Amino acid sequence: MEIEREPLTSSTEIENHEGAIIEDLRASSQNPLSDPTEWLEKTIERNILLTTVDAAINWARKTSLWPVTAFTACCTFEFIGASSSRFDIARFGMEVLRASPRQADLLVCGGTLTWKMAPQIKRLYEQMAEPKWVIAMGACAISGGIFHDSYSVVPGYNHIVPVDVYVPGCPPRPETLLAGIENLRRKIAQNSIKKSGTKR
Amino acid sequence: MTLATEQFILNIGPLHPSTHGVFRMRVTMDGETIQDVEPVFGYLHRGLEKLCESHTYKQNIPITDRLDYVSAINNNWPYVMAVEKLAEIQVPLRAEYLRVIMGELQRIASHLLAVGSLMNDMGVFYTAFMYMFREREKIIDLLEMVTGQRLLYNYMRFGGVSMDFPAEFIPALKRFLNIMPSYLDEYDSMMADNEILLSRTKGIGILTPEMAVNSSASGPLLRGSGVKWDLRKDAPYSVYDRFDFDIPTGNNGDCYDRYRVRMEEMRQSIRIINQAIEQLPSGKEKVMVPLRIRPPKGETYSQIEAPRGILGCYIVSDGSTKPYRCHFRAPAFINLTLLQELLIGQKLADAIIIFGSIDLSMGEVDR
Amino acid sequence: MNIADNQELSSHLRTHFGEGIIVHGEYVEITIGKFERVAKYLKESLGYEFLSMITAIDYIDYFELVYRIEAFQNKATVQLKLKCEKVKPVVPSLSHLWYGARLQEREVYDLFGIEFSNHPNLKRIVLWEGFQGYPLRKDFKVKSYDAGN
Amino acid sequence: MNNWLISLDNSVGNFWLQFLIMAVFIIAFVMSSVIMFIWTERRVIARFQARLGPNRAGPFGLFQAIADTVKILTKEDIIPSLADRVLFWTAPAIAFIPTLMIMATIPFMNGFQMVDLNVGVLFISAVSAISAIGIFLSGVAGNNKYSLIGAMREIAQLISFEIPMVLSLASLVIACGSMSLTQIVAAQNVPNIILQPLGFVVFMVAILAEINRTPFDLVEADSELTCGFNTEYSGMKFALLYLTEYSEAVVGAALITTFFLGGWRGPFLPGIMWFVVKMIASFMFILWLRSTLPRLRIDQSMHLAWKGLLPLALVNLFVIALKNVFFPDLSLWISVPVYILVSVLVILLWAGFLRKGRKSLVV
Repeated sequence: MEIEREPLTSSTEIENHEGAIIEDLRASSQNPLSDPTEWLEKTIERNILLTTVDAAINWARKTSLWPVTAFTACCTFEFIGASSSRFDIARFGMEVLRASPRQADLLVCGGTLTWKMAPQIKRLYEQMAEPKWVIAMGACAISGGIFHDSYSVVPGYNHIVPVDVYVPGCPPRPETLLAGIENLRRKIAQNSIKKSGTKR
Repeated sequence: MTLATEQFILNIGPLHPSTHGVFRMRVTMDGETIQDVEPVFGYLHRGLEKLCESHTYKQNIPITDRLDYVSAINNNWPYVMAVEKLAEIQVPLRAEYLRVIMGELQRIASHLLAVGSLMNDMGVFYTAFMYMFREREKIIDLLEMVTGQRLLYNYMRFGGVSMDFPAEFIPALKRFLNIMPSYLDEYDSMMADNEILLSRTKGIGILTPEMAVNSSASGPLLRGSGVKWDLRKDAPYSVYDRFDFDIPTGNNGDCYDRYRVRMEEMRQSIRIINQAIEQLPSGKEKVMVPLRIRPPKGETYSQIEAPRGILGCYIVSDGSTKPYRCHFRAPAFINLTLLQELLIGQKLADAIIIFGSIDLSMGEVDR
Repeated sequence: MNIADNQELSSHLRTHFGEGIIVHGEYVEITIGKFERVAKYLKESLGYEFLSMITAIDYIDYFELVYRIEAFQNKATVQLKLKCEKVKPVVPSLSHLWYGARLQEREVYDLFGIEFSNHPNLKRIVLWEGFQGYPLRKDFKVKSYDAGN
Repeated sequence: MNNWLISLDNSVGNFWLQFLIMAVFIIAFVMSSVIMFIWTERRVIARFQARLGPNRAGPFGLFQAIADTVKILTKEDIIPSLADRVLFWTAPAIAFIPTLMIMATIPFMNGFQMVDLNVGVLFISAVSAISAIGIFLSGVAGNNKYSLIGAMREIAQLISFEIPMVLSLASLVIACGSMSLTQIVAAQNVPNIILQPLGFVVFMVAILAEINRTPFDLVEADSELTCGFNTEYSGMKFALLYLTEYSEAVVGAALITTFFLGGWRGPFLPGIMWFVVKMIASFMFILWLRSTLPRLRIDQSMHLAWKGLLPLALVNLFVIALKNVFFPDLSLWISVPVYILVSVLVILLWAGFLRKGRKSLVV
């Protein structure tokens, strides 16, 4: 199907168009989305045939998690601290920082999310290829932190994208982030390709 | 003859690997050269100044930490100095020295990050960045020894600082100050005469001194173009007039000079800290001040030389426990007025380098 | 020509521009009519070439703009004040004198709603186009914490 | 083992058998060396940056590359709605197949080679251009502005570095009289890097630009163009492009070994072992450059190609031709030091000229 897109030329036209997108996203996402829980009920009716295949694919997905970073504020430098020489997340195979969301499968979002930034994060999440997970890093990402009551701040990323793992702290220490990643890896290990289409 | 090429609009968007945060430039390009730049701010606008109006004076200190989160201690300084000037609080001498030492340590860490990410934009695949971050981790260990935090310290209070140095801090600081100059020489030898780095930064993004002053740039951007203006020397606050150090300035204001100014400033900061350690007086590290301080009615402005430029804080108080108005003069925000002036006519690859050499942190730009 | 303190400066300005200039402590208050000419005089002949800061305050019945301009040679700074009414605030823009005033004036317009006449591109800088109201005004109530304290 | 292969050669039926065996060997060789190179790259670059590379997936992180491939293959395969569908499908294939075709002509051991083309050099330089076109198409097909810029840079860089590469190979062909790779390897009882240092420098820089490795990785410049040409690819097609990036590095390393480091010839070890050792050595050199050098701008890299490498390649060609015509039987002890001296002199002279023209390099 062909999307006809009228050419937006003048910058005021573009800004009004973007302002409208921000306004209706703000109106539509007042309450948080539910966290994905499909990996919970899967532990009950395991399909014997697929256990080894599940284990193999989950091991592969777990060991090579490629993050795309959606960082806005201070947590950027704690994630960079975590991926630098001292707390090296490359040991877990996460060091390939793919700047393009198509190839990434983990969205690490940290820092204060403002309403003007929300449509960008939503589009980034939708561009990512399917088995994808989200880590909300830092107090601002979980609930808006000390800026939660400001007029332009989204109280938490889960209003915009379903979040898998919350990493507390403002900013969280690199060790906390590594613990969060370890939790995510345990969560991935319980996925099954039988119902691999996650109900987002 | 010129080819009839069609221009196209490219979004160097909020989530770009080298925009140092969420900053968006709507760039109209003709092939690789940039015809027009339209910066879009506000992706990290947390309404910080409105927030300051609804919190008491002491609650605002952690909020100022989040302003320029790369050098968090320097953000508290102007806010705390302004309230002290309003409420006439006398800061003990030892507290001033503690503030100078921590402020200068934070300046080295911030410059390390600025130069490291400039190397990243140039394509050195994270190697220079990792080595600079290794040094920054050493400084963060020192700061954590005093404040217990890694990035946002909430260190300064009205009338002094929150915690004195623990016993093992000064020896650790001395060890760090001995090895740091050798690391800086190592970076210089690796990068300063690297042929590709020279050809990528020399003569690119030239900023004339008149234009720099006229567009109220400050910090390494201003000193890179040869204007010798540093608040620590020209309008000395706290105890800076007791140290002798010199102000590095570039001569033709291109990206290479800004790189040299930042490297040189790190060496000067080491000199300052060494002198501060020798002259460190004994005494209390802070004066007891009531928790819900009520400064008298009035307004003050105080400013310091933050790593990115002149960071000022303008407070209006109406005698209540909450500031009536609290405005921060953010150097990175004002340095960005030069964006069109510097980027138009450059190639895309150069624009990324020039943008990296301006060195901004978005918390300060959008407040 | 270095003018040490405000008293001397304001008397010097008064001789040039008549009585539209009052001094409050460190601040020199100027009426809107004479503001542009005083600013141009300060920049050209008195050598104040570094515009350090522009900000505004909402004193319930009027807006007040604060300018802080510095001269590098003689290390002198002047802090100007300018009152404008709440209903239709229009203030002369200084962006043709100092290039650095552009973004700061746009920010004051965005957060206070104070118009700047003949500013190159006066539009919202930090908030998005569809945002109703001007946040830093005292009458802009934010639901949670204003009710709280 | 190889004489058994040679004995098979004569009868027609056995030709197809030998062809099949070699095809399987080449694909296995390329795939396994790509997997090994991915692991080596991530570990060695981590070592350069004073940190540990991946070490959680198996002993020393050996299964990291396997985990990467399995994960990419099981990911969702997105085709952007405005992308050019047919081109989007075929571009990665066009980019990958030429690298296998080049490997077909490279002699791994004495007689152990897919096909001994007597126009080997010509074939290689022709086919290497096709993979660049594949990368260009993948950049254009994705309908993404960043990949479009990456694609344009790829073509500009390919054209400007093709001629110095071919000229440096031409001087090789003159030196050993035939274009077939087995003859070139046979003629190298002294590796060509010593006989023709200037040719080696030109060829090395040109190969770096062909396989888009630093300092010429403008196509996939992740600080400017997010991911360059493979921004829009995901899943299986991205796996192919990721494979192309590394198989080009394998092919580049293989070409350097066969032309300049003496191919599979070496004192004690069997031929194939020498070939692999030399290939890894040249790949390490490429990794060393990747983690330490910044990136050139596109006009600087083209300026280097036309004004820097081309004259050096011509001088190299001239000197080799001169040596072959006037004193063909000059003993090595004289010709090698003289030629090294001449090439060092020419490089310094030319670099000085380019540096003096620094303004031209910058503008």
